[in-house]
Amino acid sequence: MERREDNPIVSLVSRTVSPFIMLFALYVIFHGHYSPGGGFQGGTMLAAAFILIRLSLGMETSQLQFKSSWATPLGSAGVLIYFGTGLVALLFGGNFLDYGFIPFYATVAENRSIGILCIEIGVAIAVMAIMVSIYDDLLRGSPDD
Amino acid sequence: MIIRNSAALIPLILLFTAVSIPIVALKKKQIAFFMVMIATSLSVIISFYNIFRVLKVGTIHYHFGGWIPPIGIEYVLDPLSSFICLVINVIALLVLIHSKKIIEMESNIKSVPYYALVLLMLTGFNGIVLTGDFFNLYVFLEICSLAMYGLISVGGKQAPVAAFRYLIMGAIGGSFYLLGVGFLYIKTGSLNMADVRSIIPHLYDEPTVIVAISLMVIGFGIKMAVFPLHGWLPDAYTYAPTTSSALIAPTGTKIGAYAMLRTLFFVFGVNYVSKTLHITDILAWLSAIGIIYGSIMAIAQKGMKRMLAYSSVSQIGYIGLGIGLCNPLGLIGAVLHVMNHAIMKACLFLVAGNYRVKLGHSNIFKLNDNIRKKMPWTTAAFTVAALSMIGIPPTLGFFSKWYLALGTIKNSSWIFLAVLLISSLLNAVYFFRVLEKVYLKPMSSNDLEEPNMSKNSKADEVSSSALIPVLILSVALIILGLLNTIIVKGIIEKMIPAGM
Amino acid sequence: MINFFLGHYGYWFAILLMCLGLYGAIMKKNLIKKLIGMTIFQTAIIIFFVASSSKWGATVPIFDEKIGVANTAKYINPLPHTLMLTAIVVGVATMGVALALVITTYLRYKTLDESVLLKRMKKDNDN
Amino acid sequence: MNIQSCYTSFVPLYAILVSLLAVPLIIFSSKKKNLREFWTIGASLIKFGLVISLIPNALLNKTAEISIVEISPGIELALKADPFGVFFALVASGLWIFTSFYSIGYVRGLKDKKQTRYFSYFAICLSSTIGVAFAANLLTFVVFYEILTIATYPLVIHKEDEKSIRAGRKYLAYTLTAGSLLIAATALTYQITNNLDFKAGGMFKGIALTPNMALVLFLLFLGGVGVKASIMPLHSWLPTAMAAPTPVSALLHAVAVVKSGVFGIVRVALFVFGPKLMYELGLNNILVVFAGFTIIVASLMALKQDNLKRRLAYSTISHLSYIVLGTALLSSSAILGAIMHIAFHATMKITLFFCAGAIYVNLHKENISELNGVGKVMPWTMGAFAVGSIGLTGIPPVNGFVSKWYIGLGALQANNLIALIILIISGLLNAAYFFPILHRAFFRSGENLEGKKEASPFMVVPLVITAMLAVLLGIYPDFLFHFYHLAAMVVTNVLGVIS
Repeated sequence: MERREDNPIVSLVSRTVSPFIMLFALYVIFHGHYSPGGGFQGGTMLAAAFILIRLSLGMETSQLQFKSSWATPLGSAGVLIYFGTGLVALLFGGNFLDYGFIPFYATVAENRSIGILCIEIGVAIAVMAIMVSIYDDLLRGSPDD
Repeated sequence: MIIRNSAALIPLILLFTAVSIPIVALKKKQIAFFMVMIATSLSVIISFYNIFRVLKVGTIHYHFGGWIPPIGIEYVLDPLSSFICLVINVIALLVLIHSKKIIEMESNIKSVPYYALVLLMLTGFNGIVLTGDFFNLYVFLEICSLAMYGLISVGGKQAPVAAFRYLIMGAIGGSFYLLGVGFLYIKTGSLNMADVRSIIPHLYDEPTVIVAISLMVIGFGIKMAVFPLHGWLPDAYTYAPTTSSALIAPTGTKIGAYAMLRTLFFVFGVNYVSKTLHITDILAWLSAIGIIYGSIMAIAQKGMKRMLAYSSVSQIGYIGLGIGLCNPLGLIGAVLHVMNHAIMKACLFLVAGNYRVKLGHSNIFKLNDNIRKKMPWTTAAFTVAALSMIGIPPTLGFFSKWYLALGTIKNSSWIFLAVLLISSLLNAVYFFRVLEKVYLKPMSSNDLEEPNMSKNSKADEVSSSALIPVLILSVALIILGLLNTIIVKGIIEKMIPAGM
Repeated sequence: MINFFLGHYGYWFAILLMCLGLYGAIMKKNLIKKLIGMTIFQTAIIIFFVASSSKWGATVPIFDEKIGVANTAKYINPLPHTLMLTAIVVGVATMGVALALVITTYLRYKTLDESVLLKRMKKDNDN
Repeated sequence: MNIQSCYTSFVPLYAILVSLLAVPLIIFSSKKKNLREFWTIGASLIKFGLVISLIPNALLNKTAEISIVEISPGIELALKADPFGVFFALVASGLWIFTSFYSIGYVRGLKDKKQTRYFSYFAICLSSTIGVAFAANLLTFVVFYEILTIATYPLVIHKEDEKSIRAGRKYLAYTLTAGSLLIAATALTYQITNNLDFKAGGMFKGIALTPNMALVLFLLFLGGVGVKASIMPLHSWLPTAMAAPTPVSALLHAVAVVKSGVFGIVRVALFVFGPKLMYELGLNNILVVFAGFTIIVASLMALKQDNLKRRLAYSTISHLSYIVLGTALLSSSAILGAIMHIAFHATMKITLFFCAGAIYVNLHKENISELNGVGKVMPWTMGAFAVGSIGLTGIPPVNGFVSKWYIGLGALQANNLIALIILIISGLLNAAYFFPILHRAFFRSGENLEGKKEASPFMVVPLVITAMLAVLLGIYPDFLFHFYHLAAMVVTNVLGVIS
């Protein structure tokens, strides 16, 4: 099958749609803790936006948007955000992931809210990076051939 | 802070290191190894600390996020979990020390992701052991399985196929378990093991519970590679790189055994699974068949790693048999054999690795007594581990078989006793086959030139980082054998579940 | 009896899918088909969980002022859904790893047919 | 009249550790031959001294006890120097000294390559034999018994040729199977009694044991220890294992290994089951049948062997069953004779093996048909050989007569005429397979013997001493080591408990 990377309709549509997907993804992420949604769902949507660009514009162009080599460190960073939130709670006298102990606000409820938000953001970043990374790795194939 | 959180610290440290490795070691690859060393050493220290603390103050519960179970996820640190934790972490530390040189030699392994995967796998292992929540157990089971697929697939040319087959089996096993959890949840409305334990006696007559327990046992059986669900194991261990098989073989299948033990005896109750459902009987019979089958297949193998893999099938059978006997002595034997087999298998796989380093192969038929002259210490360690495998006193192998034998007699299961005895003879057959080659077969001129072996007859051992773990493991087999009562009385007898 | 069958149609569907998936994972020769079978199997379990938590006349477990907090029977149990979210993530990760393995296998052996693959592997072992 | 009493003493432990500690010394001085052999000799002398130091107390029926470490809940790795243990330890450690000297001559005479391995495994074997002797309970016994099995393997395959490797395989197949049976029997006993300590007169006292269970248990034990004691039909590893170097055959297959097996049978019969239970359940009859069969058949098979060492091996098989037979008769004189035969057969048989080895090293002759005229070239060696053969046939004044006499008396005591007849026939058969050798050596003229001389003094002196020892013990059985008193002590302990 012939590869066509410069189909104007496909590229235009995907370039137009992609930011809106991202925006919606962010909405899903930031409202995850009091309405349906959250890090996983939002992260997947975010990844979908990136993968859409990769699909339509090809690997080389899309590297400008999101470099493949960033994916793994970014995924790790996402997990570290999640982990760090738990660790802060642990350091301030709670159990691991006991957001009530995060010393941002005065009340436990507010702290819990901000804590779960941090978690959702971390999860979203990790999921996004890993989804993109899976896509890239599959596309590239095995490195030894 | 450390004291308060010690129950949860091990998986946290391992996970933290695992995810920071790809960032920290981005520029400098050597850092990865040191991070792994620090993380595993810390987890060994904490494991020791935990076990002493548990023995002093009793079971420790740790509630994640401060949520009280059955709503929140809890970690339970009791004698059983802390003991298995300790075994896993110590073995992992020793194998990883050994891995330093080996990883450098294996060309197709990138050390940074490899070490990250190793730590993820260890996170999974420790998580499975510590968790007191059925679904959390599933998550950790999948984490460690995924890491294991990765670790296996970086081996030789056939490794991805072996890993793929393991993946299919493993994923189906995990799904079976999840389905079992689903059934259990429908009936009990809880995922917390202690909570389920308190509810389940009222539901003993429910078919749903019986279905749940069967599905869970099948799931664990696949992870544990109990006969006839062992199909994935020989290929996976054979084609995996040496370090991976040395990490996975001693610990990976034990995790399945642990989960089985925990679920059957500590959640469903001893009398229920043995007297009412007879699941333990089935397990014992399958294990007995597996013991004989594994030993016979091991005799038929050419490569040392494949031989060891089949021997793993047989040794898992011992653990399954010990669980299936369903009496205190059998349990002692099974738990002691978990430790014993972990030490022996790690030692044997590391020796196979050392041979590969020097010879470029570990084909039994190509071995000759040159290798003993060149690598006297490695070969001596192999001998000790082999003797332990056969069950010669005073090595640990003898004593775990001793307890298992006592257990079979207690149940008057003479066939199992015969199986135990016959299998140790079969073990002797395939290990003395190797020992004979290594000690007695003179080097003939048409033997292949050994690539990494110096030509003179002087000793040419592997480097000390590859040798010391092997020696520690083999010496441990003898010392722990003589001191097994301390472990049995001090720890294992405390983990015998109620009603046994 | 009829009610029993019709009333549990979600479960029957899950069981059907499960059998289908298991058949695919075990019997199919092509590795990709095996993988598809495995994924169907996992999906069946997800459906099973979701079906188990379904409830007529109840709504999503998000606080609704019309229903109130005390009337818990009007909410669906959120736990199975949350669990399945994790299970989906696990499934995706498994599939990612599996696809990577399949691709590597294909690049090395130029086939995805299991019987051919085994033959070629055997040849490698003999060498 | 005799009260058994115990005291804690580290001497039995030291006796085991001495030769074990010698092993690293032997290995690290592998380059310096004299130093290496100094360690061997030193260890053997110290060990012998330690064992001798236990005799006075053993004669007063005071047992030295030491428990080292608990190896299974309720069961300790414990040592106990009771009279019977001291008796066996005395035999093993005493003959180790001679064997050490002899080995030096033998391996040097053959310019053997792997001498270090040889001496170190030898030391390990001795440690485990002493461990078997002093084992205070069945599990300790099993531990040392299995170590002995494994430590002997490298000695059996010492020559590393096809034949000895095959012999090694056969040896392992037999002994490891036996080890498994022994473990099973031990585990079974533990389940029944909850206690594994050897007790003079039996450990099943006061415990209901169904006859079937007792029979199964006894057969398991018999399979376990019977292989090393080479009771027919479990004997065939022993002649094959004669592929080993002669000192190994001498010490291990005439003294340590097979004697551990026989020692095990006596322990099982008298200290596990006890004479009373054996008699009540008729278990001793099983032993009598096996032993009688073995005595006769092994002697007949010895007749047709041409290889000297193989003939000696069959003779060993037959004589081991004397001990079993004596034990099985369960009368006081028979047990006394049986126990004494452990020591006396050892002295005689080791002499014979030493002679065979000396002939092999000196003249490179292995077969009896080649031995014409050897007596004239090697008078000391063949003289000692004559003493040994006369003793085994049971002619005074050599010690073999004494033990046979007591066993015969015991047969009469037990009203067992068949046993007596077996003894008489086997005496004749012994004469039939030993005396032709002497006839060839002394009364026929040999070829190609010009210029040959007696073997090296390292070899001749030990064998002459053991031969003299055999005579001295025949004239005065209590000579130096109180063999008679120790054996009598065992008998009173074992049978005294009954009355």
